[in-house]
Amino acid sequence: MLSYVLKRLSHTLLVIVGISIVSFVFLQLSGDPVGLMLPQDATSQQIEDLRHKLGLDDPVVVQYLRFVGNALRGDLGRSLFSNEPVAALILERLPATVELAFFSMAFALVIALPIGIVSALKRGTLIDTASMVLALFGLSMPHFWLGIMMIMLFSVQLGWLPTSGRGSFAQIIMPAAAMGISMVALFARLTRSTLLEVLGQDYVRTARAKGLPEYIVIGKHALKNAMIPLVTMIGMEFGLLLGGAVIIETVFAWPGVGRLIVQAIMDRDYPVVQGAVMLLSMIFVIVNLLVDLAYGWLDPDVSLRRASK
Amino acid sequence: MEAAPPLLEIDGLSIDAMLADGPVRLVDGVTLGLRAGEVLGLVGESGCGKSLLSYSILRLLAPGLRISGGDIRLEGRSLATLPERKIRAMRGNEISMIFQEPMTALNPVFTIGDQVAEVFRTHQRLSRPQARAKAVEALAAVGVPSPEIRVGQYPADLSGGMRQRVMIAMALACRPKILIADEPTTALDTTIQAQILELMRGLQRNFGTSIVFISHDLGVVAEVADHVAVLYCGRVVEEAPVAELFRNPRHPYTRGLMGAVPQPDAEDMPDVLHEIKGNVPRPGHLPGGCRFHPRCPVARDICRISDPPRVAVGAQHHVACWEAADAS
Amino acid sequence: QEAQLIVAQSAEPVGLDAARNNLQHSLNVAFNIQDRLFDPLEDGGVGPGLAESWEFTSNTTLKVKLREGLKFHNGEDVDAEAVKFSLERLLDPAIASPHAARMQQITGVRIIDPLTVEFTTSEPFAPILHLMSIYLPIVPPKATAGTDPDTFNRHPIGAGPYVFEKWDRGGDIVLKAFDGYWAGKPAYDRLVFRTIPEESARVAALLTGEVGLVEGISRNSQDMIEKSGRGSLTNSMGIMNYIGLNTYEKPFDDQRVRQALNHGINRELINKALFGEKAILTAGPLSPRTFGADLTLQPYAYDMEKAKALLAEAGYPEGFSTTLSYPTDMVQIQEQAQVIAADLAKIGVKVELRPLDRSVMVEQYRARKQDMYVYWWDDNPEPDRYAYTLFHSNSRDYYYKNPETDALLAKGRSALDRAEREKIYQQFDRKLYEEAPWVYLYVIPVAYGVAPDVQYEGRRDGFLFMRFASPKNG
Amino acid sequence: MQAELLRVKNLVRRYELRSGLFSRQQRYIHAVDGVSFSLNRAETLGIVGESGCGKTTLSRAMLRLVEPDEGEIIFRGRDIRSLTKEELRRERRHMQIVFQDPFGSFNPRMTVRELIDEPLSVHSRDSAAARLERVREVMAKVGLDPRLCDRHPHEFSGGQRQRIGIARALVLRPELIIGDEPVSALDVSIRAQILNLMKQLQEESGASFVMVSHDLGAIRFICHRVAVMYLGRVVEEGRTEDVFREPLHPYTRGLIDAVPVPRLRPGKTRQLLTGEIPSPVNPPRGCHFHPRCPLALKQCNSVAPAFNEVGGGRRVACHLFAPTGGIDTPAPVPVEKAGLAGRRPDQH
Amino acid sequence: MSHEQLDAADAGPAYRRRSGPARAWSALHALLLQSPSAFIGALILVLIVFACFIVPALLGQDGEATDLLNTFVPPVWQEGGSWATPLGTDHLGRDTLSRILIGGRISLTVAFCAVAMALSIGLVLGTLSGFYGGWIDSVIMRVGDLFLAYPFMLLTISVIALLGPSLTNLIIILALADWVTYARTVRGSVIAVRGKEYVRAAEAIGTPNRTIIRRHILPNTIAPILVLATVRAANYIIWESGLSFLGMGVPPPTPTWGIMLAEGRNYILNAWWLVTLPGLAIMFTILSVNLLGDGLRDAMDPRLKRVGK
Ligand SMILES: Nc1ncnc2c1ncn2[C@@H]1O[C@H](COP(=O)(O)OP(=O)(O)OP(=O)(O)O)[C@@H](O)[C@H]1O
Ligand SMILES: Nc1ncnc2c1ncn2[C@@H]1O[C@H](COP(=O)(O)OP(=O)(O)OP(=O)(O)O)[C@@H](O)[C@H]1O
Ligand SMILES: [Mg+2]
Ligand SMILES: [Mg+2]
Ligand code: NI
Repeated sequence: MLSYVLKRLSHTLLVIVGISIVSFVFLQLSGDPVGLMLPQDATSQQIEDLRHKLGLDDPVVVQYLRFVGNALRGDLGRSLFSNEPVAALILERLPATVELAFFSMAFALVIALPIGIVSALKRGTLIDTASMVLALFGLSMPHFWLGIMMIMLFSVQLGWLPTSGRGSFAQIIMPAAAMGISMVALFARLTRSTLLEVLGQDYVRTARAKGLPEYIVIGKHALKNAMIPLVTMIGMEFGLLLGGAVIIETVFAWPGVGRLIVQAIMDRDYPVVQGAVMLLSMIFVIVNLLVDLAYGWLDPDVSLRRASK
Repeated sequence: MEAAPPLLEIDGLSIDAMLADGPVRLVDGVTLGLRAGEVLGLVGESGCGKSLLSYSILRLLAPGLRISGGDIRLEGRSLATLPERKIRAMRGNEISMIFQEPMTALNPVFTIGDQVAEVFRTHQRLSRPQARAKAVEALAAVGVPSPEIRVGQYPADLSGGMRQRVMIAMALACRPKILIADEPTTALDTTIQAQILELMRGLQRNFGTSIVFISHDLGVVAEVADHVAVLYCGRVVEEAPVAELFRNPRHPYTRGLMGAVPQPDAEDMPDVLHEIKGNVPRPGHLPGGCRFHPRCPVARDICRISDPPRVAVGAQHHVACWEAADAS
Repeated sequence: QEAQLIVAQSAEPVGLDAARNNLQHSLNVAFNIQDRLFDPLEDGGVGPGLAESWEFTSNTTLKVKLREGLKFHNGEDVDAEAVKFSLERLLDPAIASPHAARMQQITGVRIIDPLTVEFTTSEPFAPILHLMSIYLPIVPPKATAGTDPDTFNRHPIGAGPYVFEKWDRGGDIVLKAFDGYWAGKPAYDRLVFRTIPEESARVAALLTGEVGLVEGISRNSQDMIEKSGRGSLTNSMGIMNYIGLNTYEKPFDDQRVRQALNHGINRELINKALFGEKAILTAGPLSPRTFGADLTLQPYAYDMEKAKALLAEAGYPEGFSTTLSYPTDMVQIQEQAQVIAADLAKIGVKVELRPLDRSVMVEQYRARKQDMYVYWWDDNPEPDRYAYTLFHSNSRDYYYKNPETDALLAKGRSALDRAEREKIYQQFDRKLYEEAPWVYLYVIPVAYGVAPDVQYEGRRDGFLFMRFASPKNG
Repeated sequence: MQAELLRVKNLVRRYELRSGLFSRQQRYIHAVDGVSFSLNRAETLGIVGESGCGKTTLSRAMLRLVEPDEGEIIFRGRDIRSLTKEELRRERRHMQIVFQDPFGSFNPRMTVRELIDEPLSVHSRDSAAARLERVREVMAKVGLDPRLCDRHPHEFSGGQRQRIGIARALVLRPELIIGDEPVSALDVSIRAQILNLMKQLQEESGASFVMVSHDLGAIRFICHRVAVMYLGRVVEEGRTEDVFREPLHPYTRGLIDAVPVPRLRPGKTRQLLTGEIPSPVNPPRGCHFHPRCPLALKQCNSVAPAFNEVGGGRRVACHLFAPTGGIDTPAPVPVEKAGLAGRRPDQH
Repeated sequence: MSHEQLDAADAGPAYRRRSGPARAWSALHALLLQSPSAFIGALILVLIVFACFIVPALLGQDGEATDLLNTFVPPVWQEGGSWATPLGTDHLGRDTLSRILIGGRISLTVAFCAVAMALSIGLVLGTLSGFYGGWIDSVIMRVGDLFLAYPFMLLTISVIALLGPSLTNLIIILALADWVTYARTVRGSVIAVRGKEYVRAAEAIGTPNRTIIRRHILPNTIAPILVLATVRAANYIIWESGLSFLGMGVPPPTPTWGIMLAEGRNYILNAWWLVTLPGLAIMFTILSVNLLGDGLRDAMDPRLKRVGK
């Protein structure tokens, strides 16, 4: 197990190094931030000076190594625009992002699990079809559209919920729901299909043959096994939520990392983008590492199974 | 010579699969009886309905399958009409079951101890520690070495033979009247199989458990069973006490099966094995008349037209074959 | 009961130190915290601010007298020392103020007495008052010098009507009223700036009463707000759109082609359809609301025949193909670009639209990679502020250069006499009307939405001076 | 034409295990652990043993379908292990394999003709028509109607599929055919058909067969000689009749005794082996079999017995039968005389 | 003729070999029986494709023509509607109907091309990875991890910022962001197929690797990939709309459903049709694609077959 963890860690490290290079190269290719930092009427001398000051006239490799060296010391650089430390900028917004990701995940699961379970148990019936189609509706509505519709309905028309912002619980409901709904279909369908698969397994039959009541057969024996692929999916989606909530953040004025990064990309604010990409992908990889470790709890056979893979 | 009424009676049982293009009969009018303390062997080739028969006793048929006729009675009570709650209380308590695949029949994510203890907790309403203690006892009883350690292990940590012992321990936990063993040794190695067979025989000897023992291997059945029923395409074609059957097989299929298996310890080997020609037909594509007739070396015209009746040809020896019917 | 006003903006400020920020959203907040010597007025003139009075003692010297007894939020005195410090700080390369370039003409500042300062310029410099009324925030010397500039940018101090309280990044910026403000304590005790990037959400927040004032609402939302009865619109700020042409290259090096394009766009119809006839058509480079615009000029008439004739005359009877770049960060521009392209197609000019990300747009603009491009400037009352920047070859010669224009612009700067100055700019306006280095479009209205319980008149420069806001009916 | 077709010398195949929690050293499964035997032309060799003893690995290693780690495989006078990939590919036409699983060993998308034709199309330059002719011929030979050649394998029953497998193996007229449990997935009633067919084909074609199985009956029916494997090693080898009539190695004995005996043949004494088959990762030291052996001697848990010839072409790896034994090594005596039969495990 | 051959011959019409269109038709027929919802999905999809690709050509419209004199004309069934523009017009007077049809063409093209591209990359890399294993596998999979960990939205935005928005760029980005999904699936099924007995059999025969991949591996991995492709295609339509929302989709004036939604959102209250109708179009398309995908999955998953085989 330990060696497995070590191996996973080394992969993780490799990926992070890769990410740092890719994001660095990308931003190198994508243009010069200096023009944007200075007013429209700046002279070319001013531009040159600023480039020099920011170290943008050094060779690319030097710039990259400088970045890595600093990053290792926990210094992700400073924003070219606000001149604030990148790490602080991101960490300031991370709680909001994590909070939103967490609540949307919770929202999606609370709706998806019952749907998935019921439709697996009632496979082929009207309930099955209806709930799956319902879940699909969630999938077929673009986030921003859903978000705006929700605002129009729940805030403007009904006046139940505040339109945007972060602070109270009421404010997280709509963004979490808008984001969660698109995952409902994903989770519900996965739950359904894995549960169907699990229900066909011999050990479920064994459990029934032992005379266990149905709620234990499903709730204990079947669900724990069905959780395994679900947990992987949750890990992946959670990772995506961290970086991909830009649209929801925009619609609901949620002060998360996504918007910060998009703004930074538009501004060619190299250090912020780089730092944020590093940080987000690190979180992604770590979440997935945790998911893998969660297998240890869900599936005692995991190290064996991995070894034989 | 029918003494006490059988403990378990299967009476004209039929099972259908509900397919898109109509029902297909998989088990067709099977009648069998299991007496207290007896081992009833069921033999038949793959797909002849052995497992379905055993599942139907506990009403564990997969969705899409249903009992379309006949009845199953335990001590005179009909199981087929029992409410779900009652039948559930019976499972693992009065009737239990072991399955063919020890590798997959145990839930991989729970410990052995948990899975065995569950039976006690469900049927005897024991507390967690009590159930666990009983689980250790139950494992010890089926010859699992160092059961205190095993209870904390997961199925993956155990060998096939060990797992099958765990299954047996689980099945016997509540001292059931009837144990249904659906090919319990098929997946095991020959030397391990011999150990498990020995264990089953011990159970019957020591606890008087009645056993339905299912196998596709006539040799294995012959070793443990008192009474043997031979199935072909969802029907019982011959049924007799084990010694009688081997001495005097009356159905051509039974005779074919016996000749088709080369005996490793036989005195000498034939040059050519006795073969049953053709293939087992698929359900839904059964030939008319006697189901065996296309493969039967002694088939006659009547075999193609009409189903043979079940006739008694000796003490507790029944056959469904026109040849035997004519003879008697 | 505390009165609170929440203002929703479409983008979050980068920083809150007016000396170091250039973007409207940042300045909107900063101006409420840091006050300047003068208040910019709608006609391009200035009114008193921290300064009580001022006078040009010569062509190149300006003497300014401060109000007495004013304090900064942290208790420091607002005095000549502070003014001198503030200017020097602004010009200090270390803080890299984006406004420094605009103040280059100010060569000296001298303290005459604790409440009097004198500025000297290198040459007569007419826009100085206007520029100082916007770009020279007065800051407390001790606190500012003693703080890291970046920290100061996040926790600014000034002598403005509101005191900075806190800023949750991505969330709210909270200010509270300053008792010692020279014009008295503002009506709202608390002022909150909130960022809501999505327009529909901003409008929704106004309609539900969550916010009192919203910035950045399109024409359509304006209708919606008016119809809903749950809000009203302020007076409009203007955004002056134009199509720049690369006059160095074919086919736009020919004045007739440029004029043809000016004739080829149906501005009236666009105005009607897209802006509900609320836009102001422009004839020349100066917005009709800008000081010095020649109001006698008539906008180029929509005349397809004439356009075609001009093109034929210039040697393009079949028209030509070209590209039109525009930045994507403004929805209205996108819509106009589509309609404009459709209009030009009718006179044979096939236009390929090239929507560009803001930074790419700037880059390509600077690299002179654009044929036609849509850009805008605000409808500023002071002509020098953009005309010099956009048309004088000293500051830029990306797409147009003309010694005559250069001369006019230089003259306009140094003419301190308002009437004389006006004439110069009118001349400039007419000149470029003829030359047509741009396709002149219109000034489009950008209003603010105001909740029914808020009293606020907007400003044409769009800056949010919230001390002018007050609760209605109470 | 020399008599010997195949000689396997000291073949070893290990599988690497991912190392454990704290162990630095690499651990291996010795799936095949120094196996030697030879096979004559037109001879059938049976390899029996229980699950996991390495039968499949051995049969694949012989064809280099898994790469052996050590040892020689002399096939038709050449060491297969020294061949290049391309040479090996060409050599494959002389050696074919029939797989256990009649369901999984055919690409479900191919027709029977394509399946049987595949070896031909790879190895021969014949025209399509000539190949088709050959396909039909072989189909007829294994008892399949050549008219069914455009069907897909799923349309056939298990027994018929195994016939397709045999046809595919035969179509190139190989000199060696290896069957890895070719009948164990088949129904009892079909098994006899296939066994008969294989025996008949072997006799007709003169090819050599290696038949891997755990089914003692099938081995006894088909094979001239048999090798018994236990945990990667051959423990006994000899003529089939001899081995079955008089098993020498205690494991062979236990294996034969484990065959279920109908109750109507009482009185026969059997020696049930106790314990489980040990894990091949950590096989017992010395003789792998000693923890289960009712007759284990002192040295069995430390010294691996040599694989000795005991006369009559018979070889056994057991200290009981070491030719020039140490102090407590009994001479090779027939089993009955050694008093082995009827001993109960608890007496040991 | 022996009896067993009779059996096979009598096995029934379903087993008889067919060729060409008859086979395709019977496959469709089987699909209808196996999974009616998949059939419905396929039917709707065919209708949508027909409407989007054929109808506008017949009408000779491009959806770009503006008519400032007739803006915000409501659909024909509402007061003020006109038959000239049956579904009304937008803020620039463009015909909603033809925009929806043309937009559908673009959206479907984007989805299809992105799928085709991602699938090709994924198929090639996944096959290499799964078949050869070893360092090839490691390299490909690590690069894949990198793509997975790199936040998708950021990747998209960086690339768009770099290359500028265009139809081609959009397709490239979607493919770039998503090839890993395919590669992993392909790899998984290649490994599964590679472990199959029949691949061993081919090796034993001496079949060259290329032939093995072509003849044995690819045909048997393609089915799960097609299912995946259908589901992903639906996602791309949504993603496209999200990007359009951020102003990074296909550049105007070309209509796509995403752009129509994004533009129409500001007119929700005074011209409901501008956002509702393209929204419905998206919903139906995604619903039908998902129904088809789900149905295919069920139809191809032997575990879920109703007939225990
Ligand atoms: N859920 C099901 N739906 C349809 N047919 C089924 C189902 N389960 C089993 N069958 C069919 O019923 C027949 C009998 O199955 P059963 O499992 O009882 O056979 P068996 O005798 O136990 O065979 P084996 O020796 O392979 O276990 C088989 O032909 C099988 O295909
Ligand atoms: N690819 C592999 N990787 C690791 N270990 C393997 C592999 N293949 C086989 N083994 C191990 O090698 C040993 C021998 O396996 P092999 O399949 O040769 O046995 P076998 O005698 O054919 O067994 P069976 O009767 O179950 O088919 C077993 O312990 C098995 O677990
Ligand atoms: Mg069965
Ligand atoms: Mg094997
Ligand atoms: Ni026949």
